[in-house]
Amino acid sequence: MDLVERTQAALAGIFPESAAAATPPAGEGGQEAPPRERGVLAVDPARHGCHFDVLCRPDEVAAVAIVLDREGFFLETISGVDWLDKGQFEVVYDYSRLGGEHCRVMVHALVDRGEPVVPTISDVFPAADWHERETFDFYGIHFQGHPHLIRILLPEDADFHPLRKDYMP
Amino acid sequence: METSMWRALLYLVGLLIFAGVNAAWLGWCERKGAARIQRRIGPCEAGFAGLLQPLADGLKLMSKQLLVPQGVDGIIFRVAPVLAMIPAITSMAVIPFSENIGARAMELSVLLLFALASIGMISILLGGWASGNKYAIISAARSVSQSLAYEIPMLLTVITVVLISGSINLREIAIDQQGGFWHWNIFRLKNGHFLTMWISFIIFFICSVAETNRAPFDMAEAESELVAGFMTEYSSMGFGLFMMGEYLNIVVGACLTATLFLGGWDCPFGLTPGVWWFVVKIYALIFTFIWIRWTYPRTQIYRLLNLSWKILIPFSMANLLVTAALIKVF
Amino acid sequence: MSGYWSDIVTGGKSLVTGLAITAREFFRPVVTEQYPWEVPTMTPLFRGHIELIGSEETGEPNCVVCGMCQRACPSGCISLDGKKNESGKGKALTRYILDFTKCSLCGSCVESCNFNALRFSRDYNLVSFDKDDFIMDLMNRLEEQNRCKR
Amino acid sequence: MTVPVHLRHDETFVLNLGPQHPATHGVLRVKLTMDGEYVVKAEPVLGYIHRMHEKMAESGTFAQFMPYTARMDYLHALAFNHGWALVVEKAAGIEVPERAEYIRVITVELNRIASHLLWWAAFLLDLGGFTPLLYAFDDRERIIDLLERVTGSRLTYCYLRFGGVYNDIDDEFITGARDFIKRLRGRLPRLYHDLVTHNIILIKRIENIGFITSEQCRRYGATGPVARGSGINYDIRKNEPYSVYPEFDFDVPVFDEGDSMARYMVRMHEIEQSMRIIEQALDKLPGGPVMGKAPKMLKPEAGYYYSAVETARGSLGHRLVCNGDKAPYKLKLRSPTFSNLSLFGEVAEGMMLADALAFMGSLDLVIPEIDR
Repeated sequence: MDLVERTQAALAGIFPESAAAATPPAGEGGQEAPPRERGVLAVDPARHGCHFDVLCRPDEVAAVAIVLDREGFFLETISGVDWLDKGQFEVVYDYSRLGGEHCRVMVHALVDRGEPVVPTISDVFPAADWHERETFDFYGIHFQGHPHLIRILLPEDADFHPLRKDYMP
Repeated sequence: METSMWRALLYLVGLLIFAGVNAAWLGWCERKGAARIQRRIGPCEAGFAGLLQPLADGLKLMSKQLLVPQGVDGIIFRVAPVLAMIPAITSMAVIPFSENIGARAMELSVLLLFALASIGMISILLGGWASGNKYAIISAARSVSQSLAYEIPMLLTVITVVLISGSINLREIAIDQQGGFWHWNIFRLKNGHFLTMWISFIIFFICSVAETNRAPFDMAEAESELVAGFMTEYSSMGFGLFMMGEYLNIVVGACLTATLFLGGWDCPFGLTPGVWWFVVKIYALIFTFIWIRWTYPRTQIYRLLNLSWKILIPFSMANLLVTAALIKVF
Repeated sequence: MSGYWSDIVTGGKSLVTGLAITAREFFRPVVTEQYPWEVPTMTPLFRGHIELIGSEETGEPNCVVCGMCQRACPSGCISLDGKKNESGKGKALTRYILDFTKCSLCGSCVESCNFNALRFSRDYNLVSFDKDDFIMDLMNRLEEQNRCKR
Repeated sequence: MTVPVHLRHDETFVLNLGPQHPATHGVLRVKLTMDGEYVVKAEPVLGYIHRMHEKMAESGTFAQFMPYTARMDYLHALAFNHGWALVVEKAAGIEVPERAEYIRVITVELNRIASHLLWWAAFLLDLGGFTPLLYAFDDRERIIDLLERVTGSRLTYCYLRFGGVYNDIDDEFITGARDFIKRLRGRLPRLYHDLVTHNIILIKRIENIGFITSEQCRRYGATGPVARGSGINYDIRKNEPYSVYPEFDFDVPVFDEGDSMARYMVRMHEIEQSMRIIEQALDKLPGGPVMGKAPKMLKPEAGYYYSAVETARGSLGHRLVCNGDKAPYKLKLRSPTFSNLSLFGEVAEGMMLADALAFMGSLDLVIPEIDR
């Protein structure tokens, strides 16, 4: 079983109820598609740059991270997205493999804009420590369980989150 | 009484001029030398070939404010740079420049020189300590351990020279080496001392590089780790005095090496001994100091101590034993 | 113990090699240029700040005030104004201000220009104590260049 | 050299390394808790040159962000140009002519050599050797002169365009590049290696200093020469080929030791490999246009796009989120040294100050890229 299949199987294990449904044609990972069920979606890496697009609930983020950690992935980055008109924040995790077979996985979760709380994965990947601090810094998303969630790039006395779409300097 | 008074005054003025010129223009030499090694031109704007650069630098330093930061130990902070200069100038008094030129031919001149050299280390310790700066304190601590480690092999190698010459008077050590390079301590043919003395020379030279805090052993200054080490808080001529003290220490180190190992004022071919040979030797040695500094990266403090305790001290001890044996045998 | 001796031997050799290399470099010619006395040749593509191109005959700017450069600029350092031509066709430039303090010399403005109205100047000696000196009126500059040409 | 924990004392002091410090190459600040000369805890404090490039990207068009990319990693600016061009071309489906791809590879690799040379110089400066700095600058200056011929700027290039490059290369550039490679091939062993790499002081200084295991690399997401120095064979140019890299024959230098010397050797070998790539690219350089068809105003389809390139410091990722507008809805830059530096705290623990700084130098930090 090659890596891509193995990864898909491992990820599908987290979403038992939607595992069977999550195989629409590749290349449909856009957010304009009708609201998607959470689950694993295989996308065209040549177009979107990753093999799997995993949408999950915020509380499943850590579970996905543990699975990917077991499969030998590393965390590339964490980014926040502010969907102002939907009233939601999105946290996007990018995973990749260090050497060997190549596979990229994008994991994203939507949280309510009013109360943005996502569990931390810094206990799984220490790399997430700084990336989560950065996302907190720019979006004000709280990563529950983070050991040291303070501002990283902005001055410690800043009282704004500049990448929120409603932030006006 | 009358003549000795004039003599003392003459030597005082002469030595001060010698020290001042060296302290100023060695900086120029260093910058030019470094520039040529790095294929640059170096100072070239102030005067012909930038020769007036030291004056310009001096003027600049003097026109700056002598900043004494809050919380420093005021007296020690001010005394330290002076303490860096004075021993270096004082030790020049016992250096025999030629058979007849030399302020004072003391019987114990080698001993005096090493006593004064240790004061140089104390100036770094005091300057670093008084600054109340963490970098400066680390630098002070480093400089003490470095000095301790390197004075031992240095003195051990000097003992070999003293054994051969049978004197601890620099002038007599030099006179003992007259008559061509095969009489110099480093190549001494008599009694087969050339077998060990070149090792002594190398050890002594490494130690004098370390003693003068020059790269690759500039642990106390270490600009990429400790900013400027003990000099971090010094501005204006406080800094200037430390720099001048450093150059004067180099001059003293070179004079000592030339006298102990390279026959002092002796001509290599046994022809025309004189002060000019001494000058040629010390400047060749000083150039080597500069050359080494601009060739190697800096070493690490524990590597430096390892080098001393694990390589230099065993070697110099073995050397001492062999030299003593050679003297006994022949 | 063998490491001890080989360290001393190979280490000593490497140190001597290093000294030999710096000694070799010591006697080779310098590679630096003494800037104010020697000026390096400038590449044809050198990007200075932008300037207006005047037409060959009249010396009037080629600019038709389309505003493409203004829109292309990532840092918003170009501001320009124009008025209707007397002939009623097209527009003539009346004001072209470059705020060089914001310019990042990316050249997007020159690239976006379809009317051969902008180019890079070859000034590199830009020094001033006053920030306002770098808010340049390019119309004035063009007039001055025209005067010099005459 | 590390000391066992039980040998340390209770009295510690805090040493502020930076933001103004000769060894941090910019405005990085590291809060060091020291016990004498031993580092007990190291905590990098970032953000002193933070400029919020991600917000700038959102507030302009796609093309308007191109000049800013070069301001992040000013040492390997063309790779940042390349990364941004790649992700936007991927999103908007723009084709790039073959000649432009070759020119991109040639200039990016030249820039990579320049970056490694400058790292070498700065690393030696960290270790207190000043002369190598100027030898490396001599060579680097020649690269910059070459790149200035085609790009028009010397450091912060804005050379790549969506669908091609800004300017074609000429014969003078090609002969210049060949001459330069010939020159550097001669100088690498006789000057760089003989003067520095084989020098016993340097070897003793960086060997066995700053061990990073491959597992640490994975957990912290370290890439580039840092990962390759820890035995991880990971180079995006090979593992996830982009542009025309698959057409060239080059090796990925991997060293298993994981110490600072391994990272040093990886970079020195990468210079050689980059020269090989450039030579092959110059030999195979096809004709044709350097600019393909690209719409003036880009409006990529809504969606998530990710693209990675290999810069001199590791994997640079762009996470682009589009909503069909003419501006990026969200751009996240995954800068390589941000992740590489996050290792520092864990690895530097127990080191001596000078070793910690040598280790930091071996990570090849470019602060504007960390802070973005």
